[in-house]
Amino acid sequence: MFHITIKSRIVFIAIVLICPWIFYLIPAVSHYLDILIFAGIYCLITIGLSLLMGYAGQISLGHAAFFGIGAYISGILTTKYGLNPWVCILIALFVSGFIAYCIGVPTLKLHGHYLAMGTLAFGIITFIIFNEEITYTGGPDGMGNIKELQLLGFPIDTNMKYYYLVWLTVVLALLFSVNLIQSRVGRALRAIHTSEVAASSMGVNVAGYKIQIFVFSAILASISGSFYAHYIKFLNPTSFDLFFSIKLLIMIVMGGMRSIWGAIIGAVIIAFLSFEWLGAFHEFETLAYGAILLLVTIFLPDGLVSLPGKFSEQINKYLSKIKA
Amino acid sequence: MELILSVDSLDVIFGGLAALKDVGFTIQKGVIKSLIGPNGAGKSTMLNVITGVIQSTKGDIHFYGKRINGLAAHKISRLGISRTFQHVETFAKMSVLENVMVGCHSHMSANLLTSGLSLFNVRREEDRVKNEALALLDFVGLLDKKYQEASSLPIGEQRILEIARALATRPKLLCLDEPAAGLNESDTNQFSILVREIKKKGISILLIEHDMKLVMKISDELTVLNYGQKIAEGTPIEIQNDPVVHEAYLGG
Amino acid sequence: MDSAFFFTYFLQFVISGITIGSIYAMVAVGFNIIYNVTEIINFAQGEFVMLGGLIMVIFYNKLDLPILIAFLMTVIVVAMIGLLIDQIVIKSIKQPTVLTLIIGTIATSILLKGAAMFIWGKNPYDLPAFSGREAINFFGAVIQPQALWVIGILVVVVGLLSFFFEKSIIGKAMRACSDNQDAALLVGISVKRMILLSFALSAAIGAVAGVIVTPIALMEYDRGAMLAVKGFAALILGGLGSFPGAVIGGLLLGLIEALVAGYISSGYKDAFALAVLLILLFVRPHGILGNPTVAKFKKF
Amino acid sequence: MKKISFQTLFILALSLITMFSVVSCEKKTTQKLKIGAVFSVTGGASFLGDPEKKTAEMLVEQVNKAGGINGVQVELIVMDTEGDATKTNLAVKKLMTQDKVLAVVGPSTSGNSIAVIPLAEETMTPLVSCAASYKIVNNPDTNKPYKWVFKTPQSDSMAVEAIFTHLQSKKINKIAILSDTSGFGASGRAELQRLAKDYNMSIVADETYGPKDTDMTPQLTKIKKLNPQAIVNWSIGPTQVTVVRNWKDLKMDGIKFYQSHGFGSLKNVELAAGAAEGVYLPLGSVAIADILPENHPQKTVTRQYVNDYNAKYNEPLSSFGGHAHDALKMVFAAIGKAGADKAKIRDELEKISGFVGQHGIFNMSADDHNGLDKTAFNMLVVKDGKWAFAD
Repeated sequence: MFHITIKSRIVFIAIVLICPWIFYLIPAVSHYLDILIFAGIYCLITIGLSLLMGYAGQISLGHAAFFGIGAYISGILTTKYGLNPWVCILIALFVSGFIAYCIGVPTLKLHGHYLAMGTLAFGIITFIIFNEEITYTGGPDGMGNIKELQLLGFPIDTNMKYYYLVWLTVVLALLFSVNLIQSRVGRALRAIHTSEVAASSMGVNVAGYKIQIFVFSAILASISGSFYAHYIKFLNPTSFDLFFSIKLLIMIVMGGMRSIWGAIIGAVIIAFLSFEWLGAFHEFETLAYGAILLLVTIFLPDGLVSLPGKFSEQINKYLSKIKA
Repeated sequence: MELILSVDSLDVIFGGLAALKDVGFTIQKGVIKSLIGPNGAGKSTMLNVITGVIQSTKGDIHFYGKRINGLAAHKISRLGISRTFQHVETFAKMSVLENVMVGCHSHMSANLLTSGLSLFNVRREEDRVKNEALALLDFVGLLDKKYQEASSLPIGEQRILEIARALATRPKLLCLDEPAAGLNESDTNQFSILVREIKKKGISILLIEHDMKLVMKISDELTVLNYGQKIAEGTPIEIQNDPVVHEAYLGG
Repeated sequence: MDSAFFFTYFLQFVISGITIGSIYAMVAVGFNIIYNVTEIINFAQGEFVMLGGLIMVIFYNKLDLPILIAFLMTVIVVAMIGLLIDQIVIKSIKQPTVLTLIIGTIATSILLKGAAMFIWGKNPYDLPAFSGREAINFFGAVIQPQALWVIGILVVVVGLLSFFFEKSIIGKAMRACSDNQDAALLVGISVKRMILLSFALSAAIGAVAGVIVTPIALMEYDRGAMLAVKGFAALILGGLGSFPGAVIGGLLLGLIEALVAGYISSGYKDAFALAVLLILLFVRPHGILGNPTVAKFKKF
Repeated sequence: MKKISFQTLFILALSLITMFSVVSCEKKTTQKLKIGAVFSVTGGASFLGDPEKKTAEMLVEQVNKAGGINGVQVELIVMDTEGDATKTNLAVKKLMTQDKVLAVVGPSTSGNSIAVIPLAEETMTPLVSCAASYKIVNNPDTNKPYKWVFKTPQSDSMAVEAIFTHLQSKKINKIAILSDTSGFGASGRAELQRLAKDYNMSIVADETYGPKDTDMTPQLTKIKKLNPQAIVNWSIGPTQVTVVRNWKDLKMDGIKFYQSHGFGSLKNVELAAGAAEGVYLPLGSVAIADILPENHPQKTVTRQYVNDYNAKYNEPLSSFGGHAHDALKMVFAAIGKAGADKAKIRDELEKISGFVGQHGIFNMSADDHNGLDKTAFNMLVVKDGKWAFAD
């Protein structure tokens, strides 16, 4: 599962390129493009989280904070100070990375449930700051009037353009991560996941790698936040609360923790579930969401990404039965 | 003979209890040194202190003249001390090959950025390390299982894999923590051949083992611990004839 | 301002902090019971509190049962729900890693919340205070009688639990399960039954918390998540697995919130409390009374 | 045996998704007037969205039973935003671009409404928000309303002005503010701070609490220490009941207690278990249909709505439902005059005057896309567990 072939990368890129046109051509589902943009924004966070949690084995219940920091820095600096959005994305990325470093050094020394609580506390504190610093963030009412992105003088003003901006970034992040997993660093991360003692005895700087990957995932979340801000053009704190952190966790687990594809499948499926399909249940929506989540945890503990394997296993069993 | 490791009057205290008390010994280059003693004598603690997993309370450990007390485990590993574990700690969900490649970590240079971008020299380095790991797997006899998940190997082979992984760090001193536990007789024989092969490469070995037959067969020197203290030191024959050692093992 | 006044206000903040803290402590104690047997953090713990309050509303307000019977019925019903959760959810999770269990229990909590919204609607409900609403004067500060009930019941519950786990055979058996499941099996303890029991017990304690807190703060379908987060924070602050730790953690959290709200900034009170928690964890990575080796070797 | 690869499954899933959605979106053949509605039916702001949704569905049922608008049936497409900005954005975008509705009613909260202003402006679809903030109908760049956006609730500033006017009549000028940290509390707090100067109010304490907090004694104790003449509390949900109880427990009766219009359900008075006695609050007419004098212009409208609602849903009416009532009725009226043309509907909405709604009498204009003034609020006091006009 760790080996991601060249072929599958090409197929993925092809799907990313073609997908919007399918939806574009069918009017009944043309709004799926909008959902896919948000799904892509989530993918950027979950790819980083997948490296952190699935590969390095460090739980984080606070990544909504980095998403929020990216979004608010982009939002505030462009609207209140009129800076170039791309410069703001860079600033946001550095600030998020720096905060992740400062928080990560002490927090990543914690283990298990203590680490979960540490990151959770960081997430909630950040949320409270977004909520309280009304002069900058607009408080619970939020801030609007965020301008759209421009690339080389061309405004990114349609869904289609934004889709390609977001998803091509996802592709880059994915390729980067895939390379990473199959390298010295990736092996070190997975080694840390199984045994920190053994990894450090093999010369792996355990604390150093934990921080590095934490910072990297925070940077991805920050970029994602900036994209979110410029797409939705409005920010309020509830988009970055504890429940969003949990939603990210759900995406990772539902998609499949031990594979980077799982992060992408999880983000896309959860986006479609919560923005589109579950709406059909009306007041049963919360119930249905809980039920689906529970069923996946029980029957697909390795996430949706393990489904094709199980599927083909069953078919093979069936086929061999017929032959016999 | 060149002195590579010296332990001087080392104390390790856990919550008021002394696990090691005033222990000292040395290891020369190219020597197989065994650390023996009854259960709870402090052998594993000794090994954990040398490899940086546990911190000592007092005393010195010098490796090639450099004091290594208090250094982080990964730094000690980079200085050239590598180890295996009493309870196997292979990286369960990684392939046998990848396990050994983790061992090569210290003599690689790719970092998060260059790895992610998969630069040319990263890929070249990756190829080099892969060949090195394959050679090591060939050396220990696990080459045909290179793509299996480590956890799928029987325990004996996992112990061998740990040795290969430790060798991949290019150690000057290899610490083996009960490497023959759970091996049958023919495995044990193969293991002793392997240890001699490693010795031939000029790597010193610090061995903790309960199988006395094996210890006496392959060791050059022995140090005996009891209740955290050194009670005897010498060649296998000297130790076998030492009344104090007999007392410790039999007299309780 | 003269010192008598100062004292009165300080006392009022402390009383308020202890009241809030006792509720957090009750939730933390519930977390601990399951954790001590199974090493699972059951994130649906907050929903037990919510269910306790709302089911009591049915038995007491709607069916007009006598208060003690309604109370007992509520505790029994919620304990049954706890049993069901173990039987249906926890047992059927095939690869019980810490993360799948976290998600599993979060999913359960979402389910319970959804069901409660369907049954009780979105409005808050009230229960009458056990001994009236007339506030008691205490050195110039005031206490609601119900707050005394909360504190008293917390003391009784923690006392009983400590006795149960230290002295009774079943309690000892339950603890043995967490120390070493294989060994527990060897000496003939039914680990499965102990786990079942732990879920029932912790659900029951959640229900008690729900019943006693509703007269103070009302109860509605989506209160559970907040209580779970605060209870979890109290638990970690005090140290996983320790009952005195859970109580200390809960009270400390409540006191910090009340004092910060009173003297510094009410908007940042939760942030302050969590910052204190974080700083404490940096210094003591296993909480105030937690076991350091356990904290270190838990993996995901 | 060839294994089924990841890609095959991905493509399979993709085509399934597409098919599922094509099937689920069957084409409507009959021509209907489509109106969109986005409310926070669940989530933190469900106290707004739930009655609004019920009201909207009831009104559409009524108008269709009566033969529709100019003989054409109305189709209402309701979407739940859960109070989430992202979800609101997607829902409104879908309504405006894909379902091509004539107008959108909602969202329920100020934050969500501000979030979708750009969508209404881009797609040129009238949006009648059910949220209070004046920012919804005030473009900071031009200081005029956004072209396509209207709102029906009284601005928070009107509630604040009603309270401050009442305070002045009681010769009170030293007040303390309490609010929760939700959007509702925060915008009320902002208005209280902003308007205090105009009414010569000095704010001696400004305290907040979380929307799920269980005890506000510390905040109240701090206020007690500063000894103001009155407390103005702005919150929603169970906390506004708890805070009144704490006020009573601390024996702070000497300090007058003002609640926001969010307290405007007798259910809250009941939950306060006697503690709410003597609490003042501003309310729209709909909440007090029973005690309005017979000659009050809103008497008939409010009474009919309250009766219909109670009959249909068998639960007490929340005054927030009235915002959806006013919004939808105005949209109906505009469509009645303009037909199925979005631009004309917008023009008709802007021309509305003398429209008797649940929360006041609306007079829209190019400069005012709300159309209410502070007379839309009545000052009330809780007396014997019921509303009474405050003197």
